[in-house]
Amino acid sequence: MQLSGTHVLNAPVGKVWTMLMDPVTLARIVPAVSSLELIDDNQYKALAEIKMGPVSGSFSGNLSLLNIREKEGYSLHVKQASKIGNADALINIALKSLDDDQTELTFDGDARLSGLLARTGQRVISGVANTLTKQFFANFDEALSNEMNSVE
Amino acid sequence: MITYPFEYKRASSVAEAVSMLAEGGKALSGGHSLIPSMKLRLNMPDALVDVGRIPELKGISMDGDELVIGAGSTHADIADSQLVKEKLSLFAEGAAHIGDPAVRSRGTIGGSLAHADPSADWPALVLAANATIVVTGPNGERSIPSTDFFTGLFSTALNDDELITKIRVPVSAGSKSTYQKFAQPASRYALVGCAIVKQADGQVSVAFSGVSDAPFRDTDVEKNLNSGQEAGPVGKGQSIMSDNFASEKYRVHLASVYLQRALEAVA
Amino acid sequence: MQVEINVNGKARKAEVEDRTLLVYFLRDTLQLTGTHVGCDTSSCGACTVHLDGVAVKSCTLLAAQADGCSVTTIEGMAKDGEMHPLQEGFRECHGLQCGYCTPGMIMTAADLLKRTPKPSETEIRFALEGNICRCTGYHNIVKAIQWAAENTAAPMLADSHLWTNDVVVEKVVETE
Amino acid sequence: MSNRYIGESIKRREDKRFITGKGRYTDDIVLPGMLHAHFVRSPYAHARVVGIDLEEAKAMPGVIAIYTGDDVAAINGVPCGWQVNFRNGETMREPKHPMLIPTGSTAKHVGDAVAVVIAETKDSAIDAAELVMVEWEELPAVAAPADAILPDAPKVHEQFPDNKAFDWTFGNPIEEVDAAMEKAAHITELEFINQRVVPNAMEPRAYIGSYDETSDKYTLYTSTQNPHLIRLLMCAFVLGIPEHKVRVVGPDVGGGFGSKIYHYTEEALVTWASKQIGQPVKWTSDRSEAFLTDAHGRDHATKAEMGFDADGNIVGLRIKTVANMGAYLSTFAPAVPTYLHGTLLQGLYTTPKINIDMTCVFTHTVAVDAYRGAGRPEATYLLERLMDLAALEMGRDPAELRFQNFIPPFDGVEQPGYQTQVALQYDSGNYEAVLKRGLEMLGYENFRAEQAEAAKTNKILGVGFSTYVEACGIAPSAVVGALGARAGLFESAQVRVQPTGKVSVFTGSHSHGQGHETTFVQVVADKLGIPMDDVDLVHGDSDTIAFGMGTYGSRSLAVGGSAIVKSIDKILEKGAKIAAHKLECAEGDLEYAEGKWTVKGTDKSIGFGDVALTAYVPHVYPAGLEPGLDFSSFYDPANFTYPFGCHIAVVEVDKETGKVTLKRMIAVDDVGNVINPMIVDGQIHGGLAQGIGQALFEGTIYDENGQLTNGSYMDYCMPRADDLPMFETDRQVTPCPHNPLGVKGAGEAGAIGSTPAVVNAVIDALWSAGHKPKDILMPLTSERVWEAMN
Repeated sequence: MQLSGTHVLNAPVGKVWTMLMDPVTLARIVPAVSSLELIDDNQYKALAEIKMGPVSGSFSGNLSLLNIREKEGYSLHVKQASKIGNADALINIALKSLDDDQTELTFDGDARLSGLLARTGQRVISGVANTLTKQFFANFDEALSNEMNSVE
Repeated sequence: MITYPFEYKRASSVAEAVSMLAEGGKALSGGHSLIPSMKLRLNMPDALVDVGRIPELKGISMDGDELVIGAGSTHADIADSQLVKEKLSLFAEGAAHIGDPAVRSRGTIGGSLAHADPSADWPALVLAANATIVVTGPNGERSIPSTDFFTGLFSTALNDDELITKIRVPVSAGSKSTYQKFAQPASRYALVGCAIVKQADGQVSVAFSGVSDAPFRDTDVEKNLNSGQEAGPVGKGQSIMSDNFASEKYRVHLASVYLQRALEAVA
Repeated sequence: MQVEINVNGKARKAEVEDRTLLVYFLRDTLQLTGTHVGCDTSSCGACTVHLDGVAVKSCTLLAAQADGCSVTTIEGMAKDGEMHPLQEGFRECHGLQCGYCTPGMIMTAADLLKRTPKPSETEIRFALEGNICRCTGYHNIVKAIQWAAENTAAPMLADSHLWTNDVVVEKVVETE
Repeated sequence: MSNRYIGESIKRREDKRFITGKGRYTDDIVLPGMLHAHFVRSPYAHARVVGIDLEEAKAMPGVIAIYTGDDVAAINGVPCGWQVNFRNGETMREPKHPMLIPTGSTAKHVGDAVAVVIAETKDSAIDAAELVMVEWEELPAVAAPADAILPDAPKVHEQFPDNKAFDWTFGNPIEEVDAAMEKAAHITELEFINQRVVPNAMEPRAYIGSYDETSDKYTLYTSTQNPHLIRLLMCAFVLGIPEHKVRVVGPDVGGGFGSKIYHYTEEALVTWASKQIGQPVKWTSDRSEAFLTDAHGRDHATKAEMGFDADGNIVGLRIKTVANMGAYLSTFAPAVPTYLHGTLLQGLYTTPKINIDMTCVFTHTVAVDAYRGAGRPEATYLLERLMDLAALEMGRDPAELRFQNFIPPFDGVEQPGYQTQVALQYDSGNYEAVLKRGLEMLGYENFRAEQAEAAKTNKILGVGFSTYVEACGIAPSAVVGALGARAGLFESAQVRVQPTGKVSVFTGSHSHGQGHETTFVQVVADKLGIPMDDVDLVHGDSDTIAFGMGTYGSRSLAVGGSAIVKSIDKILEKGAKIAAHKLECAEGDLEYAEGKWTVKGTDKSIGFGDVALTAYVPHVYPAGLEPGLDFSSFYDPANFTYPFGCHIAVVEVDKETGKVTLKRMIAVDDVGNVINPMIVDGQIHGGLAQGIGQALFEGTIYDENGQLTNGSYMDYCMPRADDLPMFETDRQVTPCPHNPLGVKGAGEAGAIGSTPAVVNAVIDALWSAGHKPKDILMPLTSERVWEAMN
């Protein structure tokens, strides 16, 4: 499953970077992850409840940050297992400061599915990818605006 | 194949169904989307509320200028209805293209809309027809315009504790309509489904299934056509699906071809 | 839960799990093994039976949903030792080979002939959209259905009671 | 001898039970105390079992036992029945396919089993299997055969780093073929994939193992095409139990198409487990598992070149193919791309020089083995695609080009059989005649004009031709033995005449849709001159039938039927002795007809029933003759049989969408003598649908991780009634000269000729509209056809 997207976030790159490095925020914005628990440097135990139409399931696995480049980006490796199948996603996230208040976030990666998900989900897989992408950015925007509001 | 265990409850009225849904679980109508996914264990509700025998959900009638279809009407009920054929042939034509005969005999319009499969046929039909989805929840009844109903992949404006009770569709004299479908050869879902309603004054509404994460009205195409222009590109701004049977590029092409075929059919 | 389903003219009561599918109620509980399971996705039609006289896929229906209804399976298609015209047609035209899809095919075809007593080839093929056969290439199945349509008076086909053990159960909507 | 039944379309005797719901398939059988098995399978194409936690699963209600690879390590893997060595003589690599993958080892395809849960109900077995926690270490995987031989390809078996099972070459020496090709005026070159398809018998595989302690005897009910072969393989190679302690029953079987020939791990496991637990154990596959675990078919990546001289005569054929074996070698797998494929590359043509270079590789996919046609469809696809493409390239008429290159007619009696460049000697053939008849049915003259008109519209037309020859009646044991078969491929039959003259026939050929209960009885009744009602056929039970090699390779009537005829001959020979004694004449004075022996030129006769009674009440009886009238025979064929035919497809292509509609499918087949035309036509129809299915609809889609992404009928496209036209069939009869019935076999023909005909038709349509693709990847989905035009 190919995952890619670009989105302009209304925040300076420093702010976006801080949020990306914060496990609480990360858990809130990464679809298919609902909680993160630090187990090692940049490695987390990840849990999720996913519900997408006919598919629902609880996933557990881990999330790790690799290739960390301060304010430039990192690679996000999410491995999730469930009864209906497993997912293994490696996503490269890159930040580009547009101006003092805007940051462009680009990601590009691939999620490998196995089990029932791979076998029976083909028909809607691109829709799922699109939906996850949209969710990711919407979550980020929401987290940002929450953050801004709390600052105000 | 067997589903996970769940509790089966049968509701005899809308009120009872809504109160049962408030305790959790999913509504079971024809079950032709829900049960297959539960058998594959992709879905595991704790309870199913069978709404299949609620008399209020049945029946097709006219109410003023609106055709009112009970949400529990099966695809076959609608395909075979003399009233639907007369007043809104689009729905009869579209319903006849869903699944296979056994699916049409059990699957319901309400169940299909609630499931909101991006490749199902009903969503494009209700969108093009400007239908209103009437739902009942703990706080009573509300009406959702079809254009607000589909919110994403398998996602709708329907809350978990609400039940679709009927679909109201405006019917206007002199309108023409069609549903043109290119079926995925294995599942027979729409790779592209294009529904068009053309009013007597020539204004068209155009909706697609199968093309994007969610069914949609193509407002750009409508704007172009309604101002006498060529249709222009289909699915602008939509995230186009791709799968083993149709890449993004091919899907968009098919959508354009099927739009043209639909326009010819209502010319 | 307890269900009571009239199967092939006989009232059958049984305790089933809530999740029991109608096809397993028929096969495992009642040992009516003529109804088959060929897929997991409601695609193949091997499990087709009649529910209150209408063809349905019994793998996509809970036994609970059939509670109080009437079900006809392939075992109920012959009456008093006399074959249903479709059963005759399938034999006459070699409409079956391994026989696995056959009960579902016959049940689907019976539904078609009730609605459309003299179907065209196209109508027959369209009606079989939900039934997969791997043996016959469908050629002789189409001919078998045409044979049944040609060799039976339309009213006979339309009124399944003349041929099957279909029992019309007054559908009672349960109140309190 | 009278002839009342042979050649008649007798309605099938087996139908009554199927149309009334009384067929009895394995999953319909319920034994007292029967338990249910469900397998825990690998979700990955390649992954190491790091650990298995059974605790939660074992605690589930209803669970009786859970076995893992460590519990069954002592059981051998399922064996391969055919050995093909490397061209340099190195022995074929035969990795063990364990019953269950033990901890520390790797699963090698999605669906490879790691544990089995046995519980009181199927539901509780499924529920508990989900709680078996397997810790996996996912490893890189390879699924496509051409990728498997790349230098950095993930290894399927560590000990075979090149992923090769074996390589093989066949035909004329490559130097001779190269030399011939160098002189060619035109070479048609085609690279293509003969894609992997799933047999998809409608009845999923099902097994019940049952052990009886008092007799120390096992019974296995199995959805199989050959009960005796399963018994042989399971006893001798897997479980190591004596054959007389095992009864294998193949009850009604819902289609096979090859996929139920093989011995599968689940068969041995339920049998073994029934003894461990002391109760019968049933396993029934669901469709999803079937996609992952049934042996698949085809899967070749090929580069083929056919050379022609300036006049259009074929001068050489050069082929390089990589064939996918899957992760393990299934029962007959090595034979399929080699001796069932390479030997058919002569086709119907006089090609003087032929060479094939074959590399058979392991991949992280389920095993590939014989699927309807097995090797012959791949050979025919290759040849017939080349012929139509060559015609397009050279501006020749495809039918004319074939006529020019056909082997001239030979009957195998007056004229000798035809010796090919690739080992086989065809028995009899008349190839021009079937193509001529096909062209007549098509109305070829008018078609080209119609096509030219259509080319101006959005609905273009194309015609595709395919003429084929196949090798059936498998097989002469000595020949296949020399080629690596580890079994004989004869057949056995017993004809038991009861004292009242009624006849029970026991055949080793299993029937699972082919109609043996009718055709075999037609033969027996005719040969004995008695009513069909007096004859019954028994098959599918190793305890009642002496031996059998099963049903595949269009062999049942040619081999199994011939064994029956041999027994009948013995019956009649002995009967004549009894009759002569009773009629007080010499045997030579008797003739047998209409169910009685008559003294020639007199009206003195004795009926078959009287002779039978005499044989069992031998009061007045020839001295020294044994009582009874019951004979067994084994028949080992002298040669393969060689059916042939011509298939023609007409398609319409929607230029805007690429959608292909099959408008006509014409098939003229010569399967030798025909016992029951209705059944033969039915076999042809079914084969056509499968061949068309491969051309237009079917094919597995593996992603780069070896995941099968279309493992259900929602995504794997099976041909349906509204995808197909009525078939137009005709027949020619060139009897087989070397078996007593003169039959050649009809089971696979339809699937062999039709695939290239359909693809050729689509290519032809596109060329008619100015597009000139050489190939479109099968299945020809709308998008692929549209791409070829844009």
